[in-house]
Amino acid sequence: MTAVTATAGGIDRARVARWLQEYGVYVAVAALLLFNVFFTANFLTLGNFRTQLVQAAPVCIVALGMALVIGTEGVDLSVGAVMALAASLIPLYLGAGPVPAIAIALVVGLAAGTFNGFLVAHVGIQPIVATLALLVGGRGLALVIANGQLVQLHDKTFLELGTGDLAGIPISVWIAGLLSVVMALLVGRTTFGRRLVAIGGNRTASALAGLPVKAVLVGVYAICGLLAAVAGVLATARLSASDPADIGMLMELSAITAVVVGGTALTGGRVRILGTVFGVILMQLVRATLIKHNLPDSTAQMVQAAIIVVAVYVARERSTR
Amino acid sequence: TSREAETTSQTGSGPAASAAASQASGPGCTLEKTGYPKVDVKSAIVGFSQSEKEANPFRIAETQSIKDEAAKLGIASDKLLVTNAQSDLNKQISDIKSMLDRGAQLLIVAPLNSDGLQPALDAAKAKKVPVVTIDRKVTSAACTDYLTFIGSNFVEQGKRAAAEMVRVTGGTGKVAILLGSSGNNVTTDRTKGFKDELAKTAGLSVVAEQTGEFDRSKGQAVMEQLIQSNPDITAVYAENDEMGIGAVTALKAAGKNPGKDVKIVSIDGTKNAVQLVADGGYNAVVESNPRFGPLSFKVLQDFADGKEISENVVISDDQYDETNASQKLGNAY
Amino acid sequence: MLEVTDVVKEFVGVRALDGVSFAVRPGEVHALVGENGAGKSTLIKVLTGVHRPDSGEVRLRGEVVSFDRPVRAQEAGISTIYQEVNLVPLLSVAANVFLGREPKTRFGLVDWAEMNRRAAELLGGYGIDTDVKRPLGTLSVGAQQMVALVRAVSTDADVVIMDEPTSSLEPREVETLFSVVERLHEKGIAVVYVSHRMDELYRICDQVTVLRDGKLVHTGPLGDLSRIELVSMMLGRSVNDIREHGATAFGEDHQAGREPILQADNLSSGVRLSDVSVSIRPGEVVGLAGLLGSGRTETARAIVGALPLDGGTVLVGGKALKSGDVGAAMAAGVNMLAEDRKAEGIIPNLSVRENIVLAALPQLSRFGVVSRDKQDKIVDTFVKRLRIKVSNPDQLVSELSGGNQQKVLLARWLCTKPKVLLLDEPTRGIDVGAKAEVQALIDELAQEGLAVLLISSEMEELLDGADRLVVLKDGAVVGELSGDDLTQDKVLAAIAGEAP
Amino acid sequence: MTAVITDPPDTAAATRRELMTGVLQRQGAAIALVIVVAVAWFSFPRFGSLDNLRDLALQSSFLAVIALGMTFVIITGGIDLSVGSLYALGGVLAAYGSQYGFLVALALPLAVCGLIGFVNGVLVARTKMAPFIVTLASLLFARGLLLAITDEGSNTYRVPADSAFIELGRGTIGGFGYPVFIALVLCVIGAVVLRRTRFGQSVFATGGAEQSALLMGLPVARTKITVYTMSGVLSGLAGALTAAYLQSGVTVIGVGTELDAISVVVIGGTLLTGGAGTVLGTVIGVGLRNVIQNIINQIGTLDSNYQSVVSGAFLLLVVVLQRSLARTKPGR
Ligand SMILES: Nc1ncnc2c1ncn2[C@@H]1O[C@H](COP(=O)(O)OP(=O)(O)OP(=O)(O)O)[C@@H](O)[C@H]1O
Ligand SMILES: Nc1ncnc2c1ncn2[C@@H]1O[C@H](COP(=O)(O)OP(=O)(O)OP(=O)(O)O)[C@@H](O)[C@H]1O
Ligand SMILES: [Mg+2]
Ligand SMILES: [Mg+2]
Repeated sequence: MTAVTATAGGIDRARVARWLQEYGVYVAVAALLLFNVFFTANFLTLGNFRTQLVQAAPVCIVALGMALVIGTEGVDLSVGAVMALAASLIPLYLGAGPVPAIAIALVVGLAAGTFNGFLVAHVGIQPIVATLALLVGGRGLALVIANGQLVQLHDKTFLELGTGDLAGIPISVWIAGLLSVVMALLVGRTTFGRRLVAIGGNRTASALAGLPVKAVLVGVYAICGLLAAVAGVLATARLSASDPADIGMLMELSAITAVVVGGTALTGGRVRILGTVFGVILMQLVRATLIKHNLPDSTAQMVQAAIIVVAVYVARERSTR
Repeated sequence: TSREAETTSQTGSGPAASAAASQASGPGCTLEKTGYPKVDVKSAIVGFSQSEKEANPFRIAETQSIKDEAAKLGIASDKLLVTNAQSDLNKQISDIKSMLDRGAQLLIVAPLNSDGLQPALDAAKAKKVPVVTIDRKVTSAACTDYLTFIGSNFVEQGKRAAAEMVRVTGGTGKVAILLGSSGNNVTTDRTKGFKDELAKTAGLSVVAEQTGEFDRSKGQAVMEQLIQSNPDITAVYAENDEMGIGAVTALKAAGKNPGKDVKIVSIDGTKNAVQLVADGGYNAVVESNPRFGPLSFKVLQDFADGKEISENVVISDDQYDETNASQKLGNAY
Repeated sequence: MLEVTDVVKEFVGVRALDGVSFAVRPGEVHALVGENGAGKSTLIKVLTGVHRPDSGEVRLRGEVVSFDRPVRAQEAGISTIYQEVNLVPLLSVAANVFLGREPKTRFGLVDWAEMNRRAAELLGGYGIDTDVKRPLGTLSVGAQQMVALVRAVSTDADVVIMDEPTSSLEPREVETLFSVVERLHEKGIAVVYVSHRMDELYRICDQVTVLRDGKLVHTGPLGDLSRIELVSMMLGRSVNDIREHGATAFGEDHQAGREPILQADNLSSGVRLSDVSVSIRPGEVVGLAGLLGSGRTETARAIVGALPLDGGTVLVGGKALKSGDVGAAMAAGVNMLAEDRKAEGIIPNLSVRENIVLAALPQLSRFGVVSRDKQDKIVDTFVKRLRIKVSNPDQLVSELSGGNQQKVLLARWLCTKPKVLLLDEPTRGIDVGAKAEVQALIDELAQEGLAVLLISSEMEELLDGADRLVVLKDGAVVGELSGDDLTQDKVLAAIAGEAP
Repeated sequence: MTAVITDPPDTAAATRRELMTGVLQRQGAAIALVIVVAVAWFSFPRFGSLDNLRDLALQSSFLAVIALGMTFVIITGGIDLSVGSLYALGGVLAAYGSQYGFLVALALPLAVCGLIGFVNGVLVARTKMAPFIVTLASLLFARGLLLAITDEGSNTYRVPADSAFIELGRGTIGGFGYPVFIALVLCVIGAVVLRRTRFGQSVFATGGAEQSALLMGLPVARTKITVYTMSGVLSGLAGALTAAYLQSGVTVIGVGTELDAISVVVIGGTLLTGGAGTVLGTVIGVGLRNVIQNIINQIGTLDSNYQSVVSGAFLLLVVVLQRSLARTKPGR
């Protein structure tokens, strides 16, 4: 009898845990929003939400690509460097107009991603190491291209990307939202997406099932590079300057954190796009809350550490014993 | 170059003159006292250890100034050794040691940090090589561990920024501080100087201080947050120009009028910031002068000539405000 | 010796054990049988502290025990060979045998020389003559299984549990294993033995416990039960129903086409394959026979392009396949069911639906977008046709039992409408019921004109199922048998090197 | 009993070949090191000078101590991103502790960093959270703690000039600093522990096949907790040595050190997936990295921005080289 009740209790707890694992990040975002509504001055203003979304947009775009890579059991440490590369190219070609400049930045991002993918898929190097090389060298290259200089940008059309609105919503937020939808469809509905997840789940089996493993991997890293370049372009437009020395600094860690906090495990085989978006929003709100309450850097870093641990603890894959 | 000439010529004449007179402080140091050999600067092997990548205007101008002055003095390019520590303290130590190995007879060092260079200084001392530290003072002993420090007084810069702040705000308002990187003593000094000076004016209070890591985009992001939660901020003190410019972008986006509704004062003197002052979107910039070339070599020459070298050689820091920004734009780096 | 009473173990959604009691006495060889998913492995994991039971007790020598980790069970004298080979591939054979109880020198350091010597001696005692310093992963699955066996019995255990130890062993190794069990029996050690192979059970076990759907169905002396009674208990069907089936579910010979659809000529790859040639006609089942490590798996992998070739060609319908390209082989209609279901077959994190349609995705999509309707239709068809037991197609494939996972994999290949199917151990580790179904299915497919290459370690299955046998030894073809030559003696003679 | 399983003669040959390529791969870094050193020796007269070698050894010793801990962590299939922060924290704590004497200066950083490492280990081993993310959190945490201790970084603790602790960082034997010998001794101990103890074997087993190790009764959780604690302690120790060497608890060190440590471990042939690796490889990796740095310095004219391009390219080169050596392995 006691045994039975114990079982029932156990199942209930398991169910709660499962539910939290699935929806934890949404709960956390909601909780943090509530906290801010009550304890943060001037939180409930349109301008504030706008700020949070605008700041989150580039991270979100990078995190989308990162989520795909993590889904294949990989990781891409070079995203920040790719952002810097993209940024360094903008001023060189802005003279020819914003479209060619952006196009070149994106092509280079795509190429950098493809290179990573090639190293991972064809040469067979561990993703961390393969992308570490570009993390170390990429920013240096960007600085070489830019001559180490920050360049102020004045092209109105280009800057519009960073400051402009469309139907009352900032353009960068539109782009991030649109890309999120595209990625969700890509993962959920396309051959490519399903293959990606299968490869992350069991690479040997996928290869034996005739899936084009290498091509898919290259594709995934290429998309990640491309998205990093998009983020680089948007961040540059928002800053109204090309700043290869600092743009995207530590972006890889922010993006990975967001993806993992959003419930995508680093072990691959699963991609949660909505979770990732909320992971980004959660971390953005955490940062905003810490700044708005004027906490010193030391406390802020320790609080962030604690939040990451708790969020990931809740979202972790459980083993049944 | 013309720019250096300008700087040198302005020493002691601009509005900054009083604060930036390169007066001797502390007992002097002489060749005799140290027992170092006399070295002819023009034919010596000179080593310059830069601390960070040349990826911002200050560092670029600083390295360039050393190189230019060496060229001007006719020092052969293979006799000027230049290293860059890439923000790695251990690397700076081995950089310095390796330049000593390679026969450097005179050293100019831009320390990455005030503390921690002792092993490198000891190595120089062992080889009787005088070390001039520039832009950042180290905590070791002058004349024994190193020859002298040439640079700005960061606390003083903070104070001057505060004085400017009082001037441009008329002595009332709420100030937000954009701090530099945590753990960096430039940040510490500029904050201390600013706060100490500001405390003398009752009408001004600091309502927020958050780190922008000396980075434009971080400064912008932090400012965006602050302006939302504290819409009554009327002034911003940024510990470098980059963060100040980031703040300008943030304020504009929030519908504020930087330079008018919200006053901005920062430290550095980069072209972009001074241009903003000239355009009226920014209130004042306290210069942190990176052109150490002429002074460094002059000090080394004086030392070789047996003259007395003071412990601190303060480089003159200029100041830009609405009255002089447009004329002095060429002077910004 | 070791007993459990009324254990219940529930996983999310499944009750794997439902009030099961089980006891094994010293010196007894106790068979634990049941269909796939009956709960045998789960029971063993409960006994050895891998899983904690939701309720119920485990007793060892009469005392209630609660192992919170496998190591506790080991310390208490329970030694286990788990179902999947559980060793460390990158470590050497010797290190694997002694992992956790390495011999030490005077200074407390691991004594490698002694360890290698003792490992070689131990393995040699069981007839395994291999370089104990080579990484375990370079051994074949069967050899690894033998190493696991040696490791398990070389500890001084009172209870030895073996979960399907023979599923990847060759006849000769099985004999070795039996002699080991015999020795344990004589020493008064209790043995729990899980297997789907009836012959084995009747040869070595005295007691039997039958599980079905997580419930205890029967326990008692094995001798009291006839095979058919035992099978009927496992399946929960009447004895008569079973009688209608034979030993295997294969039917008569097939009507094969004239021209071979698949022709593999002189395949060579390193030291593993030399000049292997195989051809299969539509509607024909060709068996690959040979001892463990004879290169059967390699042959199949070479054909499908999963093994880089040094030489040789594969023709499908007269056209040469690009070597080393699984995709190309698939496009030409050649598919392989891999022998290691877990490592090379299922994608554990995906649902049954997605596992089934994985290989056929391009056919089910337009412009790269997958059509849900077409997917559903296919999945539905195959779940019905292969009688895959799932609660719904969105269930994770990893939650299925072995047999059902195997059917999912078969479905994956069938929905690409293949011309040639290479089946590497398709019935390994699946229960009698599922096995018969798979065998019947193979028959049916051949009837429909599919060319099948069948690799199996069970002689019976090969002799009954195949129309023609190619015999391999050390990576080379040593004989081909068909028609009346398809007898066990002839196959063994071929392997032994006597002309068939 | 007749042999049931024998390696066929040609398979034995294949095994030998596999072993050879294994050796080659592991030695890939060593070969690269020899080549690089030879080139440097002949191209730059100052490279071989005793002073330069002493400095090279000293600079390498700090990273070697950190990378030693990282080697163990990576062999268990984990990763430790917190080492850079712990390194800095260790230095600050040592400098702080030095006012209370030698023992405190040494014990404080080891204890605190060890504790953070221990927490890393517990979280990784007991909650199944990914090591990457756990140690990323402690990277932040340790930095935060460091800032809290130093009053947001404005306060640099200095080691009193008369403290015996300074000797630890600055004393020399034959011109080579104490840290060099400490690092050497630790690496030798580390190598013995890894190869010749049960703990070492369970480190390999944990990384090679965790589930199997568990079922074989190895203390997997304890092994993990131990390696992360070790990594923490060693990072703290490296920090303490650095503090003794620099005579102060510098707050700005250790940024990005985790990536350095990971890359030298990987260059040394340790598999990031776990299950295989050597301490010697790591030591070689550290040597390789620092010799390259040294060469860049010897050239002297390289634009600072190019330096990181060269470092990145070099990392890539070594890894690709290693990979292609591993490729010659038959099959797979
Ligand atoms: N870790 C797990 N999580 C969820 N379900 C599980 C788990 N392990 C086993 N099951 C389920 O428990 C049931 C019993 O599985 P078990 O492995 O014990 O069967 P078995 O009798 O050993 O079968 P087989 O002959 O295929 O090995 C099955 O339905 C299986 O899907
Ligand atoms: N990774 C490897 N490295 C070197 N040799 C290997 C490797 N894997 C297998 N071999 C060898 O290749 C030969 C063929 O092995 P294979 O597994 O194909 O045999 P098989 O007949 O399919 O046996 P099984 O019954 O295990 O399926 C054997 O001698 C085996 O030892
Ligand atoms: Mg089982
Ligand atoms: Mg096989």
